[in-house]
Amino acid sequence: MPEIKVQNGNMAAATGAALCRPDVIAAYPITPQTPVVEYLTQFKADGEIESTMSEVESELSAMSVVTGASLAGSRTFTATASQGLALMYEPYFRASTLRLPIVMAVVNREMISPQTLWGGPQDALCVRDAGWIQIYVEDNQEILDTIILAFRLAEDKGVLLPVNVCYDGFYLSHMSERVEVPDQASVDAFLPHYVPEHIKLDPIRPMSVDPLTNGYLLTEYRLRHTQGHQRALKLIDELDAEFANQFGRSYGGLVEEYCNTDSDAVLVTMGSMTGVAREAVDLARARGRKIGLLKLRAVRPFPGARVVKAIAGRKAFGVVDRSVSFGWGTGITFQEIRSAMYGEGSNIPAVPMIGGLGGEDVTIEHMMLAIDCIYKAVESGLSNETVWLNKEIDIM
Amino acid sequence: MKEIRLHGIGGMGTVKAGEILVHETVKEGKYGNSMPFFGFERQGAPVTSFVRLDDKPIRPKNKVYQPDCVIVLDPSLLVSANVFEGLNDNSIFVVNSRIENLEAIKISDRVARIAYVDATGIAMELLNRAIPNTIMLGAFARATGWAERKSLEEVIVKFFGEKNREAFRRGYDEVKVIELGEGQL
Amino acid sequence: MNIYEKLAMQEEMISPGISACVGCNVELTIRTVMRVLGPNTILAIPPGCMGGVGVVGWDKKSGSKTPVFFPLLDNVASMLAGIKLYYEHIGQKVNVVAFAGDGASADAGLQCLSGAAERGDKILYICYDNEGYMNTGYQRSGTTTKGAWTSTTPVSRQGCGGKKQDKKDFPMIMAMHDIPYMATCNPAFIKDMVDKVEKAMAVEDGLAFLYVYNPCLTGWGIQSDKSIESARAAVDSNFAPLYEVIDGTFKLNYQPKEIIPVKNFVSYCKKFSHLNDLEIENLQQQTDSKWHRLQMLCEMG
Amino acid sequence: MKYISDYIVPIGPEGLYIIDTGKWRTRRPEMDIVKCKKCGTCFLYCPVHAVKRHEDKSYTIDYTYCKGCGICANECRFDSIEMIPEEGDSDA
Repeated sequence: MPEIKVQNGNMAAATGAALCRPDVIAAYPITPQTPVVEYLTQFKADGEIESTMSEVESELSAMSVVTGASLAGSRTFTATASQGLALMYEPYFRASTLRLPIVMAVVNREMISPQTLWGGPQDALCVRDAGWIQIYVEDNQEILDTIILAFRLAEDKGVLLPVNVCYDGFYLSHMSERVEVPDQASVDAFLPHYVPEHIKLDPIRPMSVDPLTNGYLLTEYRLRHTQGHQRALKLIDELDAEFANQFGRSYGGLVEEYCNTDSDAVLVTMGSMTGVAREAVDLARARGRKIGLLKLRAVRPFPGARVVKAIAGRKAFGVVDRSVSFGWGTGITFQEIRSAMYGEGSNIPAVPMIGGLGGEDVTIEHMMLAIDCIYKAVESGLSNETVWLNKEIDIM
Repeated sequence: MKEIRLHGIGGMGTVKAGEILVHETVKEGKYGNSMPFFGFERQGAPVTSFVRLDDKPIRPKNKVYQPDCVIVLDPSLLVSANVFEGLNDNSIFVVNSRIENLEAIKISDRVARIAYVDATGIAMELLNRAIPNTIMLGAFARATGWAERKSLEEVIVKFFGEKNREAFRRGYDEVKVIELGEGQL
Repeated sequence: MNIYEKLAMQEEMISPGISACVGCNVELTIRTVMRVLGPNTILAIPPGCMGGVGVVGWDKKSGSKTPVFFPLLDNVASMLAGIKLYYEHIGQKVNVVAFAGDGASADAGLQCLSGAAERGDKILYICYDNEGYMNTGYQRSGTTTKGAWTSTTPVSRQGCGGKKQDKKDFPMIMAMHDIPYMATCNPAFIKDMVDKVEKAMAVEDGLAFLYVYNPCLTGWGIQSDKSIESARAAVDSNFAPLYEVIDGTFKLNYQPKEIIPVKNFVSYCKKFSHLNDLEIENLQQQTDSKWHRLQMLCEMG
Repeated sequence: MKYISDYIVPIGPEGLYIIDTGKWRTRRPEMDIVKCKKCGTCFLYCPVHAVKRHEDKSYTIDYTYCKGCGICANECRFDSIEMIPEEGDSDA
């Protein structure tokens, strides 16, 4: 029987990971991820999990230990944030190019400078091209559920890729809310035992891992890697349906649309700010604006087709990003979404918006302003310069 | 949906008090969320916590800006923090204070009901430590009626042990509730 | 069984043809230790000479009969720790071994190695110290001897230069981690090396560390046929003494019958050819004082 | 471009990668079996393990991968190994 609990996001992540029975866990504490490490070590101390834990001396080692353990054939879990992810970059890239199905929670936190502790997915978005699957979630239930789903996705023979489950630091990590914790038997039924066939360091079947490789062959591995992402693109949607069937909760797969069937413009969000965006959409609709909401869940693989389907035919769209694409001057996912829309062949007015950097709150006022900006574009038929929401509200 | 803001000082269990309210409401089959204002958690530093309670799932995952209730866990905050900021009309103000402290400050005209109790005094007497959070939850339950008394008491005992049952009850019993419509403080 | 019979019996684990420099004593070292370690071994070869010469293989082929892989320069011990944790988790015995240069061990990889040593990860870590980044063309490292020419500590036309700083005493740093077994080896002392590999393999309560002092022919400017002779001179001059530390107890494994001057060792290496008498005397004094310290540690038992 | 790998990851399970290092040799060690005292020093120190030990405790040099470094000749205490220049292309 599932159990109703009150958990903060970090506890939901630790609980989700524990239910997946990882063989080896290695993690290094960093705000706001620290409690994940504490909870897991406590589970181990209390005999609630059988995993072997390694209390490593850095994130570089955290990712390296799980990479080694995964190469030996184990299911592994780790978690980090921000500077920790940056320190991991070397083995992070390698984990995906070795096709190791590691699952790592990223408790999104801004990158320094300036010195900051607070939320923002700049950390994970900056490494979106390092070959991992990245899924961004909205609430604590979704954290727990997505971690279970992530192992299944990662270990699929057609995917074999590491997965990041990304959630906002503090807004989710330190927020407590109702979470339904599935029972172990149903998780076991959903997630079979991991048996690696593609790579394994084992004296019984000696192989070399990462011999010096020529560019021709490397190109081939890269192609195979992108095929893994293509497979994931289908599987994320399929698994969402399967998960819903078994656990009764669905998140829409790659993206989720809200009030979007009859919309004439679309607001795009990601992560915990989506909840406030839902409120704003309801409010705007009550005031006569037929705005729809698109919540981006998967950033890698990028759900181009579903984004196009959700936006095509509308009069404008706007994206609220909690990140900055330096040099573009917009948010990061804005560029991805606009790029996907180019394939559609239409020139729908697009509004890049940035809000909530460094853990600043994205409030209902910010979201209403975002909707106003999108409707300005609907009226003018023109795309906008980037709107910095927190700054605009201050001026107002 | 009810929105609540708690003002406290590091070490008083302010964040935990917010979480307890969520535990109680979830136990009753309802919904709630709570989050601390994110800073360095340090003994003695001001702490703010935000709570939402509702019968249906709660979508906003952010701070509370227009609270229906403010809980102040330490009288010093009446002066040092803007405890009335953004208050909704007809709000409930639950404060750890003796009447003298309250008389010294200007109460926002958006407050419809004041509930005050000398939680620090009770805490020192019962627990020998100035941790007023469970007493203030008792006061809150009485003043608002938003949490079921028995249920909240059980959650408190589960988290903090038997000693706090008495603390909660004293808070509930000894809180003075004044309807501001009825008379002046 | 004597050392000759033993080694002759053991299977060669490394590809018979790897592109190590002619006369390379690191090639000798890896072949020897891998014979002792045998097929039940997972071998990590980080970027460095042994990776460069093909021990990890090329394209779809391997340079070793055992499982072998390239860790990163800076995460050797951590990747091995992960592998070992899983094999312990499933209760399977396997030698999990690093064969890493000084760059991957004493410089870029020191943090990971120190962490694994402190946590007691049950791996066997072998560091071959050839005093620099030899695979990338002889740049200085933390273990380069003071005064030595490298491509990044050049010598001026006037004959001045070389590395300005002292050599990092890496085996001592590892010994001070209080690991169950730490030993220094030298390719001129094969029997001693084989004994130490066997002892390290038997360690079950933490990290075992072997330090091998490997003069680099190409990088240091040593004639190929003097590969072993120069390595022996490093030991006989007390410049790179052979000792082991078992659970905190120091033990000297070899006492030169006649201690030769450091100058004799230095004279094998072109990288020291610009040093004047005073600089060589300084090396001698440093060698003497370190030798004295080591003797004291050994006398403490 | 036609892709042919059976693998999705960079692994090398297809046997040993072997370089024909015997071709590098410019000098070859020659052992004088009369002078040889079967001490095994050459066997211990040959970096490519080209010296083979036989059942009768004798040693011979296998030239297949011998790089001709000269360590064996230098280390031999009985002067029983001599380095002889290879003539033309070494194809031993």
